[in-house]
Amino acid sequence: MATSTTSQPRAAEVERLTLADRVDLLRYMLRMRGIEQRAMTLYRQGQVPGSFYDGLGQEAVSAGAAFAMAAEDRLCILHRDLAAHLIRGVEPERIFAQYMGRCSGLTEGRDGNVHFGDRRLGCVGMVSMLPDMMLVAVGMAMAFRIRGERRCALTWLGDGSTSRGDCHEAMNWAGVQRLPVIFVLENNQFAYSTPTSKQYAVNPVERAAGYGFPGVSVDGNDVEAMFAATLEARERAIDGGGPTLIAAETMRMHGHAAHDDMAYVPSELVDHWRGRDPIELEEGRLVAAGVDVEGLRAEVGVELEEALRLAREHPFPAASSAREGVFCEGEAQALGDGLARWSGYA
Amino acid sequence: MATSTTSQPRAAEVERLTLADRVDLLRYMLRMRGIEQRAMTLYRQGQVPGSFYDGLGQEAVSAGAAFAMAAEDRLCILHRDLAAHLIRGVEPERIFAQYMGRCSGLTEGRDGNVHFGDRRLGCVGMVSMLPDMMLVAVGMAMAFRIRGERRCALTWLGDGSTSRGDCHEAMNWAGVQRLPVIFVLENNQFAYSTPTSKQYAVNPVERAAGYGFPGVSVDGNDVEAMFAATLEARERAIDGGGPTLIAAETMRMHGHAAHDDMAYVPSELVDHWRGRDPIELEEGRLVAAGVDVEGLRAEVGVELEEALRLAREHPFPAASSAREGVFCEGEAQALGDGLARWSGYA
Amino acid sequence: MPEMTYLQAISDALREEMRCDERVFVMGEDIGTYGGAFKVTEGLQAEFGADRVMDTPMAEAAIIGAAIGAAVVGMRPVCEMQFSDFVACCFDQLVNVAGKMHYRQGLAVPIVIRLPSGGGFSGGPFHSQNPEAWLMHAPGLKVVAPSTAADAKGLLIAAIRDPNPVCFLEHKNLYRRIRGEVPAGTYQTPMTARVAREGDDMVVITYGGMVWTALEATEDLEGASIRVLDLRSLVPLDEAAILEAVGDCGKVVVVDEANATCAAGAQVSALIAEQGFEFLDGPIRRVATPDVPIAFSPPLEKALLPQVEDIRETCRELLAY
Amino acid sequence: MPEMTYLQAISDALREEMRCDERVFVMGEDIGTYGGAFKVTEGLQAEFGADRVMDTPMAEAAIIGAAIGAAVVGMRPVCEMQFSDFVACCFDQLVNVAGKMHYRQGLAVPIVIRLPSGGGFSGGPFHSQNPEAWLMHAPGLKVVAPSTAADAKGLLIAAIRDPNPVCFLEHKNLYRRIRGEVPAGTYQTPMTARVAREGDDMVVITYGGMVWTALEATEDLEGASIRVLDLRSLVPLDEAAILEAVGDCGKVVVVDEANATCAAGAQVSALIAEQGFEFLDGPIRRVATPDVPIAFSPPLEKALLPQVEDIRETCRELLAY
Ligand SMILES: Cc1ncc(C[n+]2csc(CCOP(=O)(O)OP(=O)(O)O)c2C)c(N)n1
Ligand SMILES: Cc1ncc(C[n+]2csc(CCOP(=O)(O)OP(=O)(O)O)c2C)c(N)n1
Ligand SMILES: [Mg+2]
Ligand SMILES: [Mg+2]
Repeated sequence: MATSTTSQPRAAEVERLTLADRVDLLRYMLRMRGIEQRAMTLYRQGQVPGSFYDGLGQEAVSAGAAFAMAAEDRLCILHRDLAAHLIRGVEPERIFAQYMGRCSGLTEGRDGNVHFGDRRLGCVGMVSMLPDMMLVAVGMAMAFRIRGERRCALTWLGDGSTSRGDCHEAMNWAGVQRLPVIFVLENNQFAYSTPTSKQYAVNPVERAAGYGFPGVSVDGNDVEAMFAATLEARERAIDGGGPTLIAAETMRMHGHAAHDDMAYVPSELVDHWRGRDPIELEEGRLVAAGVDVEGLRAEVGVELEEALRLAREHPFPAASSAREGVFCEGEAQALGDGLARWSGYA
Repeated sequence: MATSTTSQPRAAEVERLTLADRVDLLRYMLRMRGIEQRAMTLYRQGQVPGSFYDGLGQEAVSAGAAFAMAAEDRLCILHRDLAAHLIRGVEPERIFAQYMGRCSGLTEGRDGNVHFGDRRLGCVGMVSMLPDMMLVAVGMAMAFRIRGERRCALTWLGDGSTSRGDCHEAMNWAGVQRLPVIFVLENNQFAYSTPTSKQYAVNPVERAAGYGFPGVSVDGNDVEAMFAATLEARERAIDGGGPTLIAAETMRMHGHAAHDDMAYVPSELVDHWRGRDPIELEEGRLVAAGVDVEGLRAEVGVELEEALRLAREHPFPAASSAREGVFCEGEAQALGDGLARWSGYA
Repeated sequence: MPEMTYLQAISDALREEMRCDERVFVMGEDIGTYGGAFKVTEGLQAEFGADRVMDTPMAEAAIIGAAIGAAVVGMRPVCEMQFSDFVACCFDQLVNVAGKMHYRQGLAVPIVIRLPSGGGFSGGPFHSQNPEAWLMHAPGLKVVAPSTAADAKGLLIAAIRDPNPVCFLEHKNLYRRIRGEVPAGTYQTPMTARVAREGDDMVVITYGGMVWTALEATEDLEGASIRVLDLRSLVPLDEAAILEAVGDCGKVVVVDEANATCAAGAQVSALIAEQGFEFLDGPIRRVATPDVPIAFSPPLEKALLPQVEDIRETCRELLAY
Repeated sequence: MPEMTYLQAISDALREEMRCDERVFVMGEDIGTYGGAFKVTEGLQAEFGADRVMDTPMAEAAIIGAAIGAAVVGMRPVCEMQFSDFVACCFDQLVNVAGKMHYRQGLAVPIVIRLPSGGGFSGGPFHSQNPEAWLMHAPGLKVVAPSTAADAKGLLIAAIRDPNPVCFLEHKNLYRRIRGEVPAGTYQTPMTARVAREGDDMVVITYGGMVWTALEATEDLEGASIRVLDLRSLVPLDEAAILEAVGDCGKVVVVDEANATCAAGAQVSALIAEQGFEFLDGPIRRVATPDVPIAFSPPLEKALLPQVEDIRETCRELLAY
């Protein structure tokens, strides 16, 4: 019976990252943080309707995992995982527009904040009910298995979401049918205000064995470790080795949403994790490798300011369109392929 | 971390059974089988509306577990567990009436076959949706913990039911709050026509550890072993030691319901288990101990024939009562106490 | 044309669609080796194999969620709920994931959920329900409920070819009781209403199992000419056909087997009260199951489910109005 | 009498009941330390402790199932769904276990489920729903939906003391917007309708958040005398009050915020069309959200949810009928 193992960034996979790949990984994390910081300001300015959720401090989890996915793979991206959208090919401008409820946003104003996914890029947008998308990922993987395709599905879930029945039904089904699916458990220590101690008695990574597949613990703030663990899981999946549960240890550095001051979080905990910032960690490595990190930051800043400037100009959707599209009138279109950024796929 | 252990009928608990207790255990198994055999005939005669489910070959699971429960404990009894109702104090006559949809049945004709429980005897009748009652048992145990009472809740579930989300939500919640609840997993090898291999990749008894409490495998056809494992779990529960998952290995010796010829079950499997009949096993022990087993059988037979004769005479409920009782009009009455048969409670 | 039962017509639709479209597959509990609790899928696994006629774990949310996932990558899943009552166990996946997907992100979810529904055989509170109203109240789900063998086949084929999630209500009490001529090959029945019997003194509007009860009840009612409108589809609802019938007849009885409050019949009645008011020659009468769980014991169940006599009595009263 | 917001009135009811009945406890996600997503339970854990103000795992089915279990052994659980939309995740426990328990076995299930519901603040498709019709269609569940602060407190106390499962719909858009005088101590508001404004030319029948929209829309409508009937309770439904209003006014507009098909408004309309037909001086008009998920972007959401102007326009048309 497979039991959980802690995988440090394993030479094997990490060495398959070129310097350019590692610069890309940093770039996507910088874009994610830059977009969310600007969006938070927009929210405070009243430009973002509803609420606003971000993934500050968790950028490595989505960046590292999504970077290991191939164009033909399929993803259900969650609300702390903006980097995954960027890696699949979603432009920052459309993300700003999405937050602001403009017609050029990914859902054309129908859904809010992070509840989106670009179907042309192989992504199914999340629903609010967590972790419902795990079952959708299982279904995609089931289709791949039935058709004998060497592809896999990946989705994220939070520590709180492990308490829901859908999490169990998904893990069990994936295990019974040995499906090519990867579950990335994003353990950011809290579910809204609820600490993991009220969510489970045993770290859920231990449960993978009870479903018949490996559970792997990874440093969720180390983007290269996330890439390595995901690539390993993906290769096992497409070779018929079945699912993997990757438990990424990280920390939610903001409140649950913009309105939440997270007074319930002990400050030592925040201080501890502030010292382990995923972007600073990767920057340190790249500076050592001679990369002009300052230049990269500036580049991303310029790019995002321009994206935001353009997005601000996009119109709101027309009220007259509100009732359109409840049903599909034409042919059902399956998901398209996303971009595969890793040089190993080139 | 607790992991699953196989408990043979442990001297400690089994020796707490007097010979009279053991005769009682056999008596309840004989009554269960006798009632279900007669009910099956009634069904074939068209006297039992709807469908009919029985627990042939599984009598030891409910008899052994229920026998270890105290009067103040609370139970949710499932559809293969008729002996548990008898042990709590339900009279055979009312069970026959229940099957036949008569007004003197436990649900007064509102619900069918085994979907009943006598609230005055501390039992909540099961709903069809499986294993929903696990959550109800968790809630009862939660109330006991909040009120600081030394009582526990027990429910059964089938192997197929382990695939449902509610099973996970119940086990997880019970583990987090260390509740005094016992889950008896009745592994009778099939869920309707579905073998366990299509239900899970790993024996669910292994999962208990992932929820932070012990999982114990027991020979479900040995009524004394069932009693021992349950008594041990109960004592742990009321001492604040938390939940236990007892996995009883057994076999469903009839089809899923009366209409099912179970052609999908390999005959070797049936033959194997026929050689391990729980009633014959206990009879063997008692004969060796000098008990007049034939006399006991005869006694039970007479008793049941009389019960059936009386039940046949009970009227059907009046059509005029069909709309009554959807809502409770008076004071809500909590569950009452059941009978505690074990001499250790006397 | 071959004659077959309502049940055989459903099996036939599945077989035909699986033969002509390899994307179509069926999944559910005990539908493979065993052929399904009602034997609707009997023989299909032998012809199409275990992947296309898949025995699933006992997990309804997973069945719907997995179907959604398979659908968005190009498959055409047809799920069976062993009884329609179990739709409560996958309600979230159905209404929140499947139902809202296309509106939110333009992604179609071509899945079919087969729902063996209805009472009349002592199934009790958990095996007799008619859940259509819950589904009708969830935007993005189509809901159909055939009453004849030919419509059962044609509507199931239409549902499978529809790019949207379609809930297919098949009434258990019609499975073997109802036979009829069913065209061979594949054809689609439109999701519109059907006149089950012509008439112009009064119209009984219903669907599913109650169509037959209504026909029997109104067969010979003091010589009155009573139309029976079989809705066939509840979402979309054929409002034009309903209003036309009201215009022709003036008197309306709406019958459904579901619990009365907020039922499909309530929607039909509200529609008429708003848009057909001027045609009405009397109150819109309803016959439905009261808001009570469906009891098990025959006399109780009979007292709850609409009977021929209940409908006849209501029609008599309205005719006399 | 102290004046307080709708939200404070709900908190007050919980506090009063927990003080006078130790069997009462509240449970839900983030309701303890954090005081709830909307701060309804703020301060309660400090006063009553972590067992009586319990932070649960994120598991809605478990919340309802555990509440049922606690209730049948003598507790009085009050559950909070973080948003009413999540009721889809515990639908099975609610309709099949809680709703049918008393009918099946005479066992009462005194639980309350608090459901923060409704839209109007860009909550999007998963945080704006009004699920009452789903619950009304499930036998054995009571459903109440207060519109004023005083009724919110009185109905919540009545719900907690009711021996049955009661779904308590609290409209998020009223939480801080609506204030009013609220009696101190404990009192019960009857589960009957309330006349929010007298009038006899026409009646607008509604409940919850739409009561205020209806009052504003009909405040000054070419001097017409328009009654506004606030249902307050949907199960039981105050049919007598509805029919009385129809008898007095003759013209009826039914308004609800939920998606139109099979909504509470459809039931009210069907009831009137059957039992109040002779009082009607015109069609029964309905105003409701179309069968569309509630969109996020302000112009879309506004186009979907009933607005003051939509109601006013409908009333104008009907007055002119
Ligand atoms: C089924 C369900 N219940 C409640 C909520 C409300 N809610 C939104 S996010 C959240 C916390 C989720 O915690 P976790 O799964 O750890 O993800 P995180 O936000 O920490 O990344 C809750 C309770 C929800 N989205 N879905
Ligand atoms: C949620 C749910 N889905 C489907 C069913 C239909 N059904 C009734 S019993 C059964 C098999 C249950 O198998 P198991 O849990 O192993 O219990 P057993 O009958 O073998 O004791 C099924 C699928 C059900 N009762 N509940
Ligand atoms: Mg978290
Ligand atoms: Mg079994």
